[in-house]
Amino acid sequence: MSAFSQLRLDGVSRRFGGQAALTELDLTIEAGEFIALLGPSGCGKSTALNCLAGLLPLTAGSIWQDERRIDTLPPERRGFGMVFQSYALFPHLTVRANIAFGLRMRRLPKEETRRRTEEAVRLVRLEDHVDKLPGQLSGGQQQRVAIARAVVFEPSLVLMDEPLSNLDAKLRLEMRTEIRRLHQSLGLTTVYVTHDQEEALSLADRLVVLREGRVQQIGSPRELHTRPANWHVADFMGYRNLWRGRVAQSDGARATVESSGHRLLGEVVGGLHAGADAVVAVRPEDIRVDGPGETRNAMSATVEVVEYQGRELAAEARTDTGLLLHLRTEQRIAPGDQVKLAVDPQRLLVYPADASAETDRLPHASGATR
Amino acid sequence: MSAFSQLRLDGVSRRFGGQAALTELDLTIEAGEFIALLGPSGCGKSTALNCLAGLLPLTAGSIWQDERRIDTLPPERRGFGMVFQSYALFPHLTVRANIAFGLRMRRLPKEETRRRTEEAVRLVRLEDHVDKLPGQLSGGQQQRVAIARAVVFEPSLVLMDEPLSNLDAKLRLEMRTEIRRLHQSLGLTTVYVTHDQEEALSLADRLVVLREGRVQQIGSPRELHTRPANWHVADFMGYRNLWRGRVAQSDGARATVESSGHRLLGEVVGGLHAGADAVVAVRPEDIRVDGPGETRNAMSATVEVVEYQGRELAAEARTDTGLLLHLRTEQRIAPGDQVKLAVDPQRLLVYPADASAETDRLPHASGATR
Amino acid sequence: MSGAGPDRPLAHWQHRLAERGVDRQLWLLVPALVFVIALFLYPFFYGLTLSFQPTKGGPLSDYARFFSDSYERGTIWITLRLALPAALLNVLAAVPIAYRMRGRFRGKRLVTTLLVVPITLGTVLTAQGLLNFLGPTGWFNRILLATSLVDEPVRLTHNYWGVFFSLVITGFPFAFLLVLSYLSGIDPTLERAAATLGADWRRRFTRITLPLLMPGLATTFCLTFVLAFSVFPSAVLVGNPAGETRVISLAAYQAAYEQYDYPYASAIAMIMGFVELVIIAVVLAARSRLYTGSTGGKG
Amino acid sequence: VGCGAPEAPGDTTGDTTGEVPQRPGKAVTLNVLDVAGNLQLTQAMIDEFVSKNPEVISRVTYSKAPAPELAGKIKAQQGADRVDIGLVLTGVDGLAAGIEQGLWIDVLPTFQDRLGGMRDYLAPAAAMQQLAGNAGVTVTYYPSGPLLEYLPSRLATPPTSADALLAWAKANPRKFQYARPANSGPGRTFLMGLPYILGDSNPKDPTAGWDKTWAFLKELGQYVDYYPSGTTETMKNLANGTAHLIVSTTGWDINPRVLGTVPKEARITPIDGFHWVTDAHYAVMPKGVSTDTQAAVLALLAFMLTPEQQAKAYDEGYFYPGPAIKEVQLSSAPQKSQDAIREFGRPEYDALIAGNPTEVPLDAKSLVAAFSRWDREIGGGKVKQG
Amino acid sequence: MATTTQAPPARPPATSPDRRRRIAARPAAWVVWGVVVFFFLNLLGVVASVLVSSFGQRWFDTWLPDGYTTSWYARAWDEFALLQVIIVTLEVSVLVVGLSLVIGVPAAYALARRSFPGKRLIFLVFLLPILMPPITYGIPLATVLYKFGLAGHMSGVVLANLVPSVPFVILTMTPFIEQIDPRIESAARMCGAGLRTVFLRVLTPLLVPGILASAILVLVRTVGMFELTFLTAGPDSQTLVVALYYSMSASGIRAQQSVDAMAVIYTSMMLVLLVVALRYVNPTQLVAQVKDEPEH
Ligand SMILES: Nc1ncnc2c1ncn2[C@@H]1O[C@H](COP(=O)(O)OP(=O)(O)OP(=O)(O)O)[C@@H](O)[C@H]1O
Ligand SMILES: Nc1ncnc2c1ncn2[C@@H]1O[C@H](COP(=O)(O)OP(=O)(O)OP(=O)(O)O)[C@@H](O)[C@H]1O
Ligand SMILES: NCCCCNCCCN
Ligand SMILES: [Mg+2]
Ligand SMILES: [Mg+2]
Repeated sequence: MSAFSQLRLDGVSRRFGGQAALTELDLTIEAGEFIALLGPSGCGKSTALNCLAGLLPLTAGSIWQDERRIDTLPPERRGFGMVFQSYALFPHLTVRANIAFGLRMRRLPKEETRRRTEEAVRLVRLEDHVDKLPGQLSGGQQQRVAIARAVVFEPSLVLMDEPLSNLDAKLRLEMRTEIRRLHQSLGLTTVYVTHDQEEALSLADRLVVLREGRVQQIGSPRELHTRPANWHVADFMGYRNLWRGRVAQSDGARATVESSGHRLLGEVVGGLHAGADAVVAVRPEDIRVDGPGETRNAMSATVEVVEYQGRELAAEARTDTGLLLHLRTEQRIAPGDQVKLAVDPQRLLVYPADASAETDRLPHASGATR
Repeated sequence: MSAFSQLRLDGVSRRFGGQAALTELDLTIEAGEFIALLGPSGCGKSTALNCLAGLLPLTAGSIWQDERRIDTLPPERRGFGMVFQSYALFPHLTVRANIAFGLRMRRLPKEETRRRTEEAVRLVRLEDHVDKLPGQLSGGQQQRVAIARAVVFEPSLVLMDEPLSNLDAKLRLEMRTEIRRLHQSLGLTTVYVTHDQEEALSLADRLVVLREGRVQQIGSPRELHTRPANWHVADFMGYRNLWRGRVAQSDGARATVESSGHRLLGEVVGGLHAGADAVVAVRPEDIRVDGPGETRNAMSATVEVVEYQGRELAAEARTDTGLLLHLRTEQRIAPGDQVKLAVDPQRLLVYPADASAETDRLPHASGATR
Repeated sequence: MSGAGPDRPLAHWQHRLAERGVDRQLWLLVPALVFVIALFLYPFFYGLTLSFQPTKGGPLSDYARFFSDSYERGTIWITLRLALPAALLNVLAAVPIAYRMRGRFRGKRLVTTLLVVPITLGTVLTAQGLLNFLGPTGWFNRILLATSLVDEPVRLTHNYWGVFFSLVITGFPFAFLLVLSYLSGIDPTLERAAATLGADWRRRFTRITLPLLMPGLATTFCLTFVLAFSVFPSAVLVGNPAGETRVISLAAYQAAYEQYDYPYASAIAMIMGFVELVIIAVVLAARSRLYTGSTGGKG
Repeated sequence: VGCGAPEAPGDTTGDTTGEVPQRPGKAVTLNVLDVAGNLQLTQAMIDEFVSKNPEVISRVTYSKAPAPELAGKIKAQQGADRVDIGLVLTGVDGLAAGIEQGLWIDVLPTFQDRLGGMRDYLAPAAAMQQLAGNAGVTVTYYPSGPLLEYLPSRLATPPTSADALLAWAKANPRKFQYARPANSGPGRTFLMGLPYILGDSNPKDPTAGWDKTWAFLKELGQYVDYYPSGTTETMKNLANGTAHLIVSTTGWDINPRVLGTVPKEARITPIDGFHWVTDAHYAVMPKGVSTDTQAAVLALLAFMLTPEQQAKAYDEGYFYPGPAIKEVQLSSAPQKSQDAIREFGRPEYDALIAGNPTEVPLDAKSLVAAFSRWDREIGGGKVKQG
Repeated sequence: MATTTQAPPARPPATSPDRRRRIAARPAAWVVWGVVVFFFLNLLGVVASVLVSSFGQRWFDTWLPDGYTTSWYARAWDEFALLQVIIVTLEVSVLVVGLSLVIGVPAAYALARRSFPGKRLIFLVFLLPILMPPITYGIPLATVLYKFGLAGHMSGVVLANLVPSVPFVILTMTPFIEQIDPRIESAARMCGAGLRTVFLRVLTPLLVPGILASAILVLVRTVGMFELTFLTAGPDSQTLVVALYYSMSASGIRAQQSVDAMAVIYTSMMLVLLVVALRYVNPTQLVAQVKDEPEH
């Protein structure tokens, strides 16, 4: 309904009984932005979205649309569109009527309702199914109805809760493009929940990473990808190789980390002084498989498992010091091969170890990877 | 319950009213195999699974477990486990009771039920949520309960309908490993529906690709990946670049295809003679961005769109002849750059054009990609 | 068995039946059917035959007697005039109240219980209470007189209204209980989805909740209507049984128990059942065109 | 109580048609069904018999039910050949219904000699016995009404003739009440008594002989607010002032005042020229009870028709006076009865009973016709008026 | 997790979601609650007037009775041997409710889930016993039951009362079952649950509100069913309603108060049954409780 120039979440929190599902979320969304909420299962993404939509009352904090406080408005007066994780299609209405629902509520002229509904149906490729009831659709078809229903009335803000999770790769890519196109051409503002980093990275202007109901990092896709703010975010963003070590040397920007025998150079994220406990994070695809001659920032290892994944191979290799590393490579390696594994210092991130139980569970160089 | 050495689907078909959802599925599953059913949304994957489970009566065909015909048995007498696409958790039971349900049905001793339930809870990382009701869980948590519930009683055959679609990448990878581990260590036979090719490729021993209710191809991951049986499967398997052309020369195994100006060499799949209509298929990641000097199997093009996707870039480039190509590269290119795009002949597949409406919608070299 | 021939095996006969909806689950109907057939159908056909064996005249003469006598025939209209509005009111009033009772709030259980409790009153207590309370010297009229709202007691008993009130008091909690329970089976997420699509509470109700509730409402209406249509003791006690509340069951009762003319009583009862059946058939026919599947709440 | 294996009810076993012995072969269990409120008067008699004759009746059970459904119940049992009700206590209505349907055993003349008390019936009780034909045995009797009842505080001088009643009702609209005759003893007594008061051509023929009565009732009806569905309601209305003048009977006059539901100071007045339309309760045996039970019931009835037992029928004025046979003095009634009658009874009743003729009520068919006509023309007439 | 945070004072507190809801729906709620309160006040008057009267010695044209007594209850208690009658009533109603659910719910399930040839006819067969007044079939039914030695004691009363109760359960339960997602059942069957177990472990808990509602309604109808009970009862198996109807409409003299007392006894007994039922199960319980709006 009312367009806006800024949407501000101010300390938004939500508890369920004793359990905090979302804690003090501060976030300012500019009109036209595409924000992705990212985080592990159960971290509070859907909760945040529901609070924004007005479906869950806040237990603390406020939400402002420009100068207007909106967290006291009921959902229908906020004029946001939403795609539910569970679809929440109206079981008694056909696909067409489900999609047209939002337009009907806005009392658009019949003709326009019809036209825009047809358009949305085409958008989600459901031309052959318009007269079916939701119960007669496949999972992916249902999800597409939910998407069409949420965007067809061109709401000022669209909230999407894992809208593509049940679609196949091809369709997901196509729908992704459509969502991005819609977002731009209709001038929507979008908040998008996904568990798929690639989706988040490719769609969003800014990413918000949550963990246990708290914001870990807000930033552009590139920032998130290359510079996760702490090792948990790194873990989530695909830095599958994580291990503990001790800082041998540090100049503030780069540090050498020692862990049972290896000394590896990497980029420091957060403050670290020599002697401190550190966590090292490396993506599988950033580990190069080099010839046995290579020594700079390298470890020798034995390939243990190789999995075929199309052009690339996913492999696991154990270093001589017992550390299990995940890697991806186009080289044809086989279990039992002796390899040198090297990492560019810019690709090896060094974080201060925090005092969490999870940190304790990370391997020291001599231990099994989780 | 009863283990078996072979499960045979013989012309299994299912219609809904007038519409065929699954047509004549023939498939023999060996004990211990991991089969993935793959295909676009609405192609009949869930239908096939439901027929196998006994939840949908067949409209034709039969299912045999060794020499025993089982398509007439009710689901509970088949002894299969199943993960539903919509979770279908028991809303009135806690997580623990949901998971223990199958064990209770088998009247296992209390102690064993408890132990195996705890184990399954740990497996899906829900230790903190065992006493919640499904309505109190996030989407991903619900999905994990569904998985645990289906495997906890170690059924002879496990059917999984997109069991990981609501999990984040990290958890999905972990669960994938767990599913594979379970499959092997418990000696399960698994039929797995997914829309995620990578998941299918990495998990399954054999893939079954469906399209509009019909089997398109059955084969190993490598076969599917490198040699899709027809251009539709190629399309689905990630060959995003598809265009039509005419065979200029062919020796049966290799062919040169001409389409408005370009002549490209590729591998023939299916029979093709010179002069025939053909469809060319290339994966985005198989297009190399070369210096302007390269000429073998190459096209010159202008970069139009570049999308950041972690280490790689996803880009779209338009050839001089107007063909829009998707590619992925690690090279830093930017919109407007002039590039040469080359494809190895082994990576360029040439299919006979079938007479479908979809074929007509493919671009000729001079046309917009779909 | 059709078995696996050399060609494509046909679907098993069980599947062919299953496709038409016939499978072993239909055995579940058997106990109830056996029960009804054994204990109801025979007695019922006995009554039906009896109605065609009048004490005098041809097989249909008791029916003819009923319809040719305006005093008797009129009971159909009298009964409908009571039962239809009462059943409608009960169902319609139950809906908004039950709708209010969703969600959670303090005291909900108490209010629910209070609303359901009148179900225990029974016709006799209700009738006695109405006579005592609404009667000319009852508290209701006393209050009206004391506050000078009227200068003569209002006649609320021994007429149409007395019976109507009694039908509401005994029928409402019944309807409420059913509607409330049916309502609790509808997934609240659906209404929330409608809210995000811009539907205010009114349209959420009319477009989503109500259609999903309709099948339940239809059933509730049928049951309340049947109860109201067979109203008997209260029509005698708080109504005017010789006049404006001479309902059809009273006519049947008098035939059976005052005139001991069982065939005629059976004929009247058959007519009574037929009228009900017509109304219910209309409602159920409408119901069968409604959506009656899962409403999400429990799945 | 299990519902699995049915324990055979006492009476279904044994011979039902043969010779009825003087005493049952072995003591029986007797199930008594009361549809007339008669047990109020006779339960003490039955109990006494059972305690004195355990070898005849070992156990007795009582059930009570409204009269109209009685016939159906007996029919159901007889249809199945399992009659377990040994004795029914009923008013004229239930008796007649059963006679018409052929439900009752003919006690007379077969067992006349076993029931010596029947020879001592009061004259009007003997007339009531005629009504029962051979099926029933009169156990209690009362002259009934019609009488008018009023509270002197509200109505100083009641009308005492039919015309005066009409005039009074006209002057005091909605203050005169009687209950729907089909549901009310006083109501039907009033209906059946009017032809005598008005001098109708044939008081026994409501269809052709009651012209004055119907005309009177119709006119009276204009001033009647509504016809309650039971006598209790008219009594309540009298007590609370909604009605000032109602129709009553001897029993309905005394007993409610004993109970306190009508003020003690209420008075009655007869209407000039009235005849008592008498009433009685009967004992009947359904066909199909065993000969042993028949024997036991006959012994019991003989016992109940002795003067000592009949004295219990005075009760608290419920069916005043109550005894069906001659020479039963109040002084031999239980003390409680004597006290109640002494306080709430009316000395004038002796004279009224002695000084006015008694009439038996209409036979069942005529009564149904009268009710039906009353319902249509008098009761139903109210609707059209508004 | 980190230490608990306290909201800084500058943060505006969340408005009470409670109030928000009320504002949104104020006029409608107002009307609804107003009507409810008015209904209750009158209902209270209706009930209280009977209750007061049943304890009243004499109550003529006044606000309250002249004096109070419990003698009406004592009389009723003795006259009808009410202890025995109440026990029988309880036994009959529990049996009828239990059996009609056991027989009716499975049939309702089949009718809700399947469409098969002849369904309409079967539906009609189940509808008729509810439509037809017991006058039509009561006497022949009782005859049949007597013939097989079933009437005359409790089994007859129970069987006769089941005739309208079973269809009643079927009719009320069908919509409830329709509401439940069939996939839940599929899931149970995939876990190895046979139909019986699906019923006991999965459907029954989900159907609790419906089962409770229809159980209560069957209970009310059974306790109040005069004809069929009377026709099939023996001397030891009369239920309260027979006594109540007798006290209300038998010929003979009966104080208004004693009818009131009987009515109060009748109602109290039903109330006890209802309250016991409600104690164990909440009719409004949402199975997917937490999908419901959270408690504020
Ligand atoms: N009950 C039904 N009535 C009518 N059509 C149905 C019914 N169930 C499924 N279909 C149709 O059958 C086709 C196959 O459905 P199915 O659920 O097997 O798809 P799927 O491959 O699992 O898709 P997805 O990946 O989207 O879940 C779809 O086109 C669907 O619309
Ligand atoms: N109604 C509720 N009662 C109690 N706890 C709840 C409730 N709803 C959610 N939670 C809990 O709050 C946490 C956050 O849930 P939320 O649905 O926001 O997760 P999510 O980030 O969307 O996860 P997913 O990716 O798995 O959908 C979870 O741990 C969940 O168990
Ligand atoms: N006057 C006898 C009253 C008997 C009550 N019958 C009740 C019928 C209810 N349908
Ligand atoms: Mg979620
Ligand atoms: Mg599916």
